[in-house]
Amino acid sequence: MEYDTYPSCSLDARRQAQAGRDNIYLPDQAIIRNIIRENSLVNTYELTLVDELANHRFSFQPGQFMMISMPHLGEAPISFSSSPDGEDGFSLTIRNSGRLTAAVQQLRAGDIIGVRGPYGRPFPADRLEGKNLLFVAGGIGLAPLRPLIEYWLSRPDEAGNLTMFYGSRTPEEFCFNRDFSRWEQNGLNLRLTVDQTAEEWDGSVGLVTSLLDGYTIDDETMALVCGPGIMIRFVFKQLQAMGMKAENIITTLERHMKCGVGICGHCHMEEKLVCIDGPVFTAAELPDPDNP
Amino acid sequence: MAGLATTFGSGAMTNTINELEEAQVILVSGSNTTVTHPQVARRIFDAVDRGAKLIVIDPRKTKIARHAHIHLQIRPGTDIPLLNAIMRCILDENLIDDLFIEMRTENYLAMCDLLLRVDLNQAAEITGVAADDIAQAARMYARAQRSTICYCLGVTQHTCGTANVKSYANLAMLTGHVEQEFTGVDPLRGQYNVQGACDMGALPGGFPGYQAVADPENRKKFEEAWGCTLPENPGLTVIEMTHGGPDEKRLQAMFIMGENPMLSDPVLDRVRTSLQGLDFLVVSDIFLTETAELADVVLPAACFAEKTGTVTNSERRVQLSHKAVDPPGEARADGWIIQEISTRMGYPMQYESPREIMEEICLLTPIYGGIYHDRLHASWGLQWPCLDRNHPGTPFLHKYNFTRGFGRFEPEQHVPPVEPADNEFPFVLITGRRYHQYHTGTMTRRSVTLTRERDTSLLDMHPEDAKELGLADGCRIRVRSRRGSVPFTLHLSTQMDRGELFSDFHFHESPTNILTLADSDPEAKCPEYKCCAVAVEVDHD
Amino acid sequence: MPDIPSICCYCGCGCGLYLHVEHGRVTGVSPSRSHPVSRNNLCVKGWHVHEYIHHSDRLTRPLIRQHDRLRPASWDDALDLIAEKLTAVKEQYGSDRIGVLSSAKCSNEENYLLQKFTRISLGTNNIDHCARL
Amino acid sequence: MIETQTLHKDYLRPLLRKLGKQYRLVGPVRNRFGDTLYIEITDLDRVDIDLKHQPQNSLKSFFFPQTEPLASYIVDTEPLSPTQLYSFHPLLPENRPTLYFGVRSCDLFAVLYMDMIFLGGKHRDIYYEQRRRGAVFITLGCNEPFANCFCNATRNGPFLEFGFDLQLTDLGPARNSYFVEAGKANGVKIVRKWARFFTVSTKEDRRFQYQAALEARGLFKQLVHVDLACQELEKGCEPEDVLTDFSQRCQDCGGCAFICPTCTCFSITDQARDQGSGERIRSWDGCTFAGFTRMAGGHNPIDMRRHRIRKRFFHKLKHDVQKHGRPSCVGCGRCVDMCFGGVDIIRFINAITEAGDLGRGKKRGV
Repeated sequence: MEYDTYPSCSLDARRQAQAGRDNIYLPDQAIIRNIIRENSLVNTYELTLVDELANHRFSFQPGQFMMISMPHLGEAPISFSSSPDGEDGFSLTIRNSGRLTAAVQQLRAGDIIGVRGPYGRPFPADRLEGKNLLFVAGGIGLAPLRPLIEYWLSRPDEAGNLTMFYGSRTPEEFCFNRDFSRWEQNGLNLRLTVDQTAEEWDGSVGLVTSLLDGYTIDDETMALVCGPGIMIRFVFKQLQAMGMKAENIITTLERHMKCGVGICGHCHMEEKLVCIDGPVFTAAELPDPDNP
Repeated sequence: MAGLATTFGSGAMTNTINELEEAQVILVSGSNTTVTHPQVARRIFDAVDRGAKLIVIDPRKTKIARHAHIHLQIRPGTDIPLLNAIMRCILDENLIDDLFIEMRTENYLAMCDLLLRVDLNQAAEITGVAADDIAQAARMYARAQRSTICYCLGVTQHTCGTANVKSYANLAMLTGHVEQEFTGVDPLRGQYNVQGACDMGALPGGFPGYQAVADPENRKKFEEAWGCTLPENPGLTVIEMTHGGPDEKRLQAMFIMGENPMLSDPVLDRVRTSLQGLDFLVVSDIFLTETAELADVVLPAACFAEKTGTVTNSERRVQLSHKAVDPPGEARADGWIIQEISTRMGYPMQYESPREIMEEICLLTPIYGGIYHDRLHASWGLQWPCLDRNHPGTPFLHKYNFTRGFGRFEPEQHVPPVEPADNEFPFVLITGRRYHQYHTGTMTRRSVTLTRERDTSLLDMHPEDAKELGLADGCRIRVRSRRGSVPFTLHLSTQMDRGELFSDFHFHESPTNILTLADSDPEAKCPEYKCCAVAVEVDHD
Repeated sequence: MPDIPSICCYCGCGCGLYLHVEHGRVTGVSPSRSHPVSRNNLCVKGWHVHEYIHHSDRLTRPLIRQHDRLRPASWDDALDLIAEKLTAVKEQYGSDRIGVLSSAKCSNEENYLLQKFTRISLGTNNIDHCARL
Repeated sequence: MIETQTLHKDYLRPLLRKLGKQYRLVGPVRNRFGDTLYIEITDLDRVDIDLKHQPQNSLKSFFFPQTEPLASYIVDTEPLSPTQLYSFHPLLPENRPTLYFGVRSCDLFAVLYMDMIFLGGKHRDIYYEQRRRGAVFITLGCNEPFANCFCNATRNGPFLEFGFDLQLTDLGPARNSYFVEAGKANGVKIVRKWARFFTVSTKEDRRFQYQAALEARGLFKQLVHVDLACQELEKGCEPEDVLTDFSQRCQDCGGCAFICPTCTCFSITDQARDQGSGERIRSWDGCTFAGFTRMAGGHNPIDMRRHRIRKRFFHKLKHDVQKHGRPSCVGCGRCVDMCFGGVDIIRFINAITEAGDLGRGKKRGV
């Protein structure tokens, strides 16, 4: 009988391996090498696949995501936050926002989580090459942009000017602030802003859109925007008002997903599926926000 | 249900659910039909689409009320003055059914006497409904040939619940809107087999088929059939059992089968003390409920899909439900458990199958006289009364005459709620169900999809009230009454009237029934769930 | 295995439905078209009625309280203990000191048996259920 | 050239008995309550095969059950090696070659749609594949459409041109036989292998078959202009009024998605069996549920009921037209009479086409 009712029943090993490889719903195991605390709600997890061969073959592109799973708690899609050039594994930056991610926060280095992927359409590297890149991020929205920043900073000859405007609620809540000085040294023009001022803060205060005012847009500029939905909407509006073409503004979306591979239907957005047609979209591809 | 029993002689729905479709006017009272009885709401929508008129009496602007032609948004607990005013209008405009009153009812003069003393303006003031709307509703209801009343626990769960029900019965009799197909008075029963549990005599005062224990004839009949002597003094009701309390200790031991009074009964603190005060508590259930956690012995029971048996729905339809799978582990059906205990206590019960039990029920219960399992095997049920094997069942009751002979008018006066809002407790709390959850959530909270849809207890409040208190949608609040306090998440809803709150009782994290009143109706012993005074404050925990 | 006709276990409408059984598990439900109430549809609760049946929280063994904790026991032990304790209360305090709550979630047959048991074996009319709640 | 044969009605049962030895049989059966359902037939002699009424379920649950375990998993709290810590073991369904007979055109077409969803993308769903592989379909054209059908408007019935292994057409009481068309190799194989039951069709049979097909087109009780509605939606029509009305009537039961033969959305949940093990379970889901799109933090990009209903109808009539070239509604009409509040696709389509007509006349949008 081919139906295996209980895990104790042993399946033919070869068939199990076969089924496992074809089976899009079952995760691989990844071991947590290191955990970096970004702020009170956000951690970055450095992961390696337990299977060495799989780990060796593993690669991803900026903008893609993984489905992570925890025992009894199901799955959630999480964007890559490390450089795609990384040798050993990848990083996921996870915010505590539900039962699954709360459980992830309890993990320690050496623990195992389930991962499957990479999934999704990445940032269009060919369209970004040689362009001036304007990154606009809010809060944990920096995470999916970080692989892109690392990627282009390490290829200075292929990239144009890199600028980033990054906003956060408070100075403590900036993610990846350990990277800021290295990025700036490598040529990133970085401007930070916070919503609420604090004592040791001497940077600007206000919404990230206010930083855009001084920036000049030309045809060679591509904008990469990620953050809370409302921020994305306002940045889009302002960039387009400043003369930027909708197809040059790129963002990455977050949706409730179950399969990650375009079957389950949860992430339908008009005729598109965020998991396979996205999560990276240009502003031109996004539907009218009033009719999601 | 006592109300209908006194006026009509039977406390069950007079019609079938399908008959609602053919009604010309449907009066829905105290029922959030779309949430609690979706199938009934479906018939109402269908009827309205076909041109029927819909009158809704409810303090909340529920979904069904939004579809009503007339929504009488009364203050909680003011059904009687409203109905008396409606009946007065009917009387004034001479829309009464003289012939019906003459032929089929009694005590009309007393009713008339009361109605003639009703002051319409005063009624409008008490109920908070404009006198014009009342008159319009009265005309609409009385002028139609086929008008049906549906009511639910919003009517009965008051200290004057029985009187409320009697008033609806009065209204139906005054206009002759009973005793026919498509018109009647339909109490909607809230649970799986609540009708059947009543029918089967799980009541302190009645043997199966509403045969009163107090009647020596009935006792004799059952004593002969069962071969024993039976107690004659009437027993205690739920609230009397669960509210025993330490000083007036009434019970030493309890056997609870598939109930969760630790979440469903009012004034939970008292329930806890009385259950903890018992020497011995047995609970048989499918999950470890809040009540089972207090038990001395917990028995694992089988759920509906794991046993065969009949259940009776709201429209008196007795249906056979089949066993589909085996119970998990060592769990056994409640029927087996009872037989085992009874045998061990010296009264052997050895039934081969539910079929055999049903045959005994048929023998002893006239209204179930012809409801044998084999008749139910190939049909979706028979509606009682079904007197013998050849009886086709009874879709609508009281044809030719009322079950009790004549329908009896029972004039009723306004009984104000026990605990009106005051300065300290300025809000009136109404409790009820949410769509995705059911009762104490024992089953629905274990269903992944239903839990995903709703897994927190919300407190509905009018946005203006929230604004005055400085509360925002979704914030954590604490609701306090004279009996205790409970945390909730605030939900702003225009369904509510100013000064009124609504919440559910599905969630053990927010045990709403800590707040509610134990005061119950003197006849039906239905607690006043729909009306208690509370205050709201921000939860700082 | 064919579909098993059953009745929805939630509200009093009493919708007729079919339970789909595969490998000893209820895997789904579908409403009956000919049923006078369900008429080919169920509400959201009815459509998910199968989801709790095989939940891991289901009680699978009798439990007896020992030293303030509920511990698994055999059926014989549990039933004997119940019979013994109820008989003791009955003899020591009288029948009317025992109360029984029946259930609107159990079948007619079970309700009938429970009231019969209460009236005969326990000798009291202290039986009620949640109709009023 | 597709071979055509006729099958005398008396021979249908003997043919099925022979085929039943080779295949698991699934067909429409009328049960003792008077409901007609597609069920697995284990004993041909004990069931009442019903080819007169529309089966109330579709074939969806045979390929994509309402709940289905995908895998079991083990969580070892004291692991011997890290790989044992959290591992999954697939629970594949059996692959049982199944003959589906008496299948209506709409239901077969829905299966073809599901094939595209589960097997047509970059990633294949092996659970679906396992159930789908080796399925043979003998369809039955509808001489008389049922109360709410409109498959002529969605262009996948009442008779099919492709997709079936064998298609039967009832030639009426006078001839008492079925006209048989073989559409695929399996169908040809059946006809060849059991040739003794079949007769080569005559010109006369062919004429009767055309007549049945022509008559059936005239017997539809519902007049629904699906193509016009699709055009209107393609042009950007947003039927606000009807959606507002629907949102006040929808009672959130999800029945429309569950009964729909082409609604394939599902949810995956991990359900604990005990502390150390559990199952990954897939179950049907519906886009009309608020929880369908709600994200972990509580934010819901589609939080208004109006938008959820819009999504459901637009998916069927607009987005799938854009993606796959045809609407994914197959016109079976099952969602029409089952809805609690009259939120049905026929009303939706009619509202759009009526408004469209109005617009064409008066140059005004919806």
